[in-house]
Amino acid sequence: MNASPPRMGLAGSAPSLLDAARALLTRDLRLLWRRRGDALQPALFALMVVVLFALALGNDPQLQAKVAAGVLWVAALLAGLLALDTLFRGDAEDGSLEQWMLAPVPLAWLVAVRTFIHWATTAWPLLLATPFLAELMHLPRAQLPVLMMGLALGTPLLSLIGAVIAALTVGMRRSGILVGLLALPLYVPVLVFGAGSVAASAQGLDPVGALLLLGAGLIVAMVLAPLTAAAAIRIAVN
Amino acid sequence: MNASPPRMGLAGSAPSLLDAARALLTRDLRLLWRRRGDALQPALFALMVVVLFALALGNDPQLQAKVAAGVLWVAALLAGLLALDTLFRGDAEDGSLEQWMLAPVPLAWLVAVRTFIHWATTAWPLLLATPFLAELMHLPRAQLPVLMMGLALGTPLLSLIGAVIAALTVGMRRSGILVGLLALPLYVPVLVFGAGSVAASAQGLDPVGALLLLGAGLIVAMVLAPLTAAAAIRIAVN
Amino acid sequence: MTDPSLQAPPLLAARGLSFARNDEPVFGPLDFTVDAGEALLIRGDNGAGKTTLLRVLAGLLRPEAGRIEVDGRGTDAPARTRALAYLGHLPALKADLGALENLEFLCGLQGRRRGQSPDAAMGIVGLDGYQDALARQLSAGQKKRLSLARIWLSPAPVWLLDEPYANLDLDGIELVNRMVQAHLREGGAALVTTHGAYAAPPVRTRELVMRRAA
Amino acid sequence: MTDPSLQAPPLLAARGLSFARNDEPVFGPLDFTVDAGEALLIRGDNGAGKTTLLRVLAGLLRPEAGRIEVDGRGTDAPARTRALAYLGHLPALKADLGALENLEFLCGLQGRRRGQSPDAAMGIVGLDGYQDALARQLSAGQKKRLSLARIWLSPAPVWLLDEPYANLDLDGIELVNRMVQAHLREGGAALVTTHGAYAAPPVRTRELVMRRAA
Amino acid sequence: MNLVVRWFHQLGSPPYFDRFAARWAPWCFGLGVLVMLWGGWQGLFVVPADYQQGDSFRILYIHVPSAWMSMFIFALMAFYSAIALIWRIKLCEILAMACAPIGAAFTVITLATGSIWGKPMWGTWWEWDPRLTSELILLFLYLGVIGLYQAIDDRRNAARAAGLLAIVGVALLPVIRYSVTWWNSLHQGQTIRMFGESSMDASMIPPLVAIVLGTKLWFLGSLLLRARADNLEREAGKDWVRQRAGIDTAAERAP
Ligand code: HEM
Ligand SMILES: Nc1ncnc2c1ncn2[C@@H]1O[C@H](COP(=O)(O)OP(=O)(O)OP(=O)(O)O)[C@@H](O)[C@H]1O
Ligand SMILES: Nc1ncnc2c1ncn2[C@@H]1O[C@H](COP(=O)(O)OP(=O)(O)OP(=O)(O)O)[C@@H](O)[C@H]1O
Ligand SMILES: [Mg+2]
Ligand SMILES: [Mg+2]
Repeated sequence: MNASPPRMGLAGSAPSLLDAARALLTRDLRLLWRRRGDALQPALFALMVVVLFALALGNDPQLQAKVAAGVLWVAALLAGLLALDTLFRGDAEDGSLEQWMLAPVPLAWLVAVRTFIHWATTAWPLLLATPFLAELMHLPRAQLPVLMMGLALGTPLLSLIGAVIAALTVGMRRSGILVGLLALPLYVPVLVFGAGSVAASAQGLDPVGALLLLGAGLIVAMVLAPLTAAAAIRIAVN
Repeated sequence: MNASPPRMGLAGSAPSLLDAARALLTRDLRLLWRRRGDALQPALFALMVVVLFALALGNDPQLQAKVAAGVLWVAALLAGLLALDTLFRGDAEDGSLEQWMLAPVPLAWLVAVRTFIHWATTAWPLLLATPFLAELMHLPRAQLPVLMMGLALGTPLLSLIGAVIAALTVGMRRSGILVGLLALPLYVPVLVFGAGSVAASAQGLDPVGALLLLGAGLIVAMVLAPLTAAAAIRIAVN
Repeated sequence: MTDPSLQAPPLLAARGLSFARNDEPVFGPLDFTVDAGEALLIRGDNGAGKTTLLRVLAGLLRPEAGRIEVDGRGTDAPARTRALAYLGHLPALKADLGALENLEFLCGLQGRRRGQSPDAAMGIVGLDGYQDALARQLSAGQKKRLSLARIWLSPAPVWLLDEPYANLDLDGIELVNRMVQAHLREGGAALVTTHGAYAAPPVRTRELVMRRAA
Repeated sequence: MTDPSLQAPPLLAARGLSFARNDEPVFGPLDFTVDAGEALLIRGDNGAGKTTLLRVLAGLLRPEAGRIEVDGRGTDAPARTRALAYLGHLPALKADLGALENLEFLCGLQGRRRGQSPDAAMGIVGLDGYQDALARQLSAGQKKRLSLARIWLSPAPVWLLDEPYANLDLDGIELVNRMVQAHLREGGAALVTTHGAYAAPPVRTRELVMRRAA
Repeated sequence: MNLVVRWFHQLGSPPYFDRFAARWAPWCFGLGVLVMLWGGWQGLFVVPADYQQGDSFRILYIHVPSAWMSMFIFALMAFYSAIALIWRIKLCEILAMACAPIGAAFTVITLATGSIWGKPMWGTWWEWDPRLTSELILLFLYLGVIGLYQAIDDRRNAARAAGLLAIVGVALLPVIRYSVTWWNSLHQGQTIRMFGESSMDASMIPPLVAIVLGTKLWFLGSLLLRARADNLEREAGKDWVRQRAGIDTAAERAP
């Protein structure tokens, strides 16, 4: 038997930041592949909202063209909101989140990686579907690039803000609609600038200002949101 | 010791249909009272959707008045959709649903009672809030009664249809958006007749036909939906 | 002591019962009977199919072949519900209701054994003083005890207990044994899965050893 | 055998550690030390606070007062993570991933003990042949074994095991004992909660008996 | 900052705070009501009618002070929450959470009086104007904070989580304040200055100052009372609470 056994850090290696990120990425991609259909759900949901609207408004292409950008933004926002529940809840329920907190890498880093993956898997299909949805709603073609730019900048911002809210509510068994209630007020500025940029371009004004504001918001959120979300998770898991 | 012990139905009484319904009602009201705020959430969510739309459409009262009925119907529908997840999922996760299946009363009866309670607690606050939301969207006052009638007939129908979908997906761990995807196509007819009745009255036509159709659908669903949902639960729990 | 099984059909019987998942057999054709006043101890390694068997008997899963008889009559799952009480891995407790409120609801659902009340049952399982504690605030063992109180209140003659001893302290294990004993004395029967790490209750006992069907 | 505790500070020590929920004390001020090569058996009735203690030690809950020292140094929760591996009531398994895939992810997250691989660990815990089975398809005991494999792979010297024996068959109980023994031999330490129904592992053991602080 | 922390620490002993709140709350209420009564009387009956709006402008004396309070209280709530999160001072958690319902009430009053005023002024109850909308969103944030606080079981964790949300939500305050300058808005621009030159008739100002002061005092009173109630609830069962409630602890323990 070993007379003076090795102590602390016994035998083995702690993972680097990149190791942990790679592990998380592999896991999430595997899960995504296992439930391929799920990745399309936000896009499909947005499609459904658009269709519902088109039906509720009756067959009036001109009216539709007027409200198209707004409806598309709201649809994207609601789809993102619904997907929010899958951000941390599954991991909280099966105890994975506890292990995240106990891992030798910063929780904020894991949160950031997870949020990025979540955004990529839910928002990209939606972005791909946008031109098609825009066509359905008779959005004037000229406005499409602005809409796409706005969504490309806005959806990661929505995901980051959403991560904070999802983290705050992760300790609750059935958060239900509460997540929406907490997230939507914070989403409003994104919506205002996002939909505003399209409206501006529709009126022949310059949409760049609103888009720049979205970009600035995104940069700030990239720094602050993971830290805040990590703090929220530490509060919520108990 | 008893030489020939009593057998089967050992000692005690099975509950009657009314007993079981009363127990379920008491339980749900207690849970509701324990989390009072939750009852308002669907109404608040509908309000949020209305706010989002109003903002996304820009400040244009005339345009808003035109789309108001559609927005309100979509908002009610989405709020009902989100609330759907709480219909059976909680009971499935903690094993209550197993006990429902093993109770000496028909599962369909329990499902019907639960769906009714769920409808009452989620839709009534929403109905109460509707006049207020309509005012926010500048809906012409004359159309309000038709809208209210439509929602009063339509929301229980939505709940019943939703119960079937919720039952089908109850076996899945994270149904997330899937519920929405399955439910929305079935919701479409309700939306078409509901929003259609308001549109008809806006054009000075008679909305009664559409409302009668909603009523007929409601009666059919009241009979068939609980049976179907019960069958779906038996399939899903395994 | 006269043996009721000589005069009457067994309380619960499985005839050639088998179950398969995705066409893979989980347990082979099983034949066993459980008489009134008798316990059946189901043993087997992890993954042997004990939980699955109990769920099939309860009617939560549909058997692949064979039949389940209660009191000598083959019955379908809904008809069996009056005769069976099932304690599974899930506690069937609402996290936001108090312990007593949970019991009251479950009694409303499953009926109640004559002469028993939820409040008294809480005392029996050693949860006196926790009447108003929310279920979410109970420890693992306390939750198990609350589930045992539900079983105790059930009017059903046959108990299906899946690992009732897990998470319980020594006092709790003793409690389960006393409960089973009292239930059998009144003419009930119990099927208990266990890993054999615990003492079996001192009652008339049969054993069923399960092995993975591979 | 030289006693390392004579030359070095204890691997894990609690000094006046207490925890309260909503200002109600759950466990009183506790003082204990665990040396390398030593196991601490935490006993107590249902609801005594064993789980809570382990979660406080792991850093999942914040103590009300007192400090936790690792290797003689008081540390905050994040710094402690390198030294601790925690097995709780929740398995931390993704239901839709295969057993091996689950282990691989957890290794990426927590690091890996030198000379061990997820595949080999599956064999050690008796899950050979279940590499590709989805976690959701495992029985209660098989899930527990998979969690044990994770602990086995962790490079952390201190194991916090909450009811590791629950749901395991006799063979599984033996497995836990062998794992703990091997870990201690390499200079690790283990804190194990149990209800005393099982044989304690044959290693140098201290005991901590908890009582509800009322 | 250290001074503030030390003060909270000193005040933070639950029995001490209980006595403090019990002593000062009535004074705050009494003084607040007096000042508000004077301001209200002046505003409603003494100040001459507006040459444009007639008498309908008088609702300003409710609208403006409550609008200011709705924002001030949110900022204060975030401030308390930040202290509570950083230094883990329980009293600050209690104070922060006591702010929320009061602030929500003031927000509702602002929205209601604004709507009532809007009908004669703009011909509509509601318009999706930046300031109106942002004030509505402030109400949602308040409701979110309250909802989150109630949804979590452990009081301390609940207060921390809700406090975090309050801190995040502070970003909304400048939007409300400057929305009239950033966007073209229906709503009146910055017209009133408490100090310095105001673009409002000078005779209208003193009653407004009085009511603003009165609402502050009133708020302080109800903050103390709410915090005291929460404090007592959390400490229920402790000896000092039983003593204060007149329960003889020794006698109860004897048998
Ligand atoms: C629902 C509708 C309304 C809402 C939500 C609302 C909200 C607000 C808010 C938040 C403030 C405080 C702004 C600050 O301190 O920077 C404010 C101030 C004020 N509001 Fe309104 N308001 C509404 C309607 C009206 C109407 C109809 C009038 C009259 C035409 C009005 C006149 C004023 C005035 C004069 C001030 C003081 C402005 C200053 O700071 O100098 N408001 N309102
Ligand atoms: N939902 C499921 N889908 C597919 N296979 C399953 C499922 N549940 C269990 N199994 C498999 O069926 C077999 C029997 O499982 P069961 O849960 O009945 O075992 P058990 O005897 O109760 O084991 P334990 O003692 O570990 O609880 C196991 O091999 C398990 O992997
Ligand atoms: N989330 C919670 N909220 C409030 N009280 C809790 C919570 N979790 C546990 N408790 C209470 O704290 C006490 C200790 O619980 P804990 O889970 O630590 O007990 P334990 O010793 O692990 O018991 P067991 O052997 O039954 O697992 C119990 O009385 C329990 O009711
Ligand atoms: Mg099992
Ligand atoms: Mg425990």
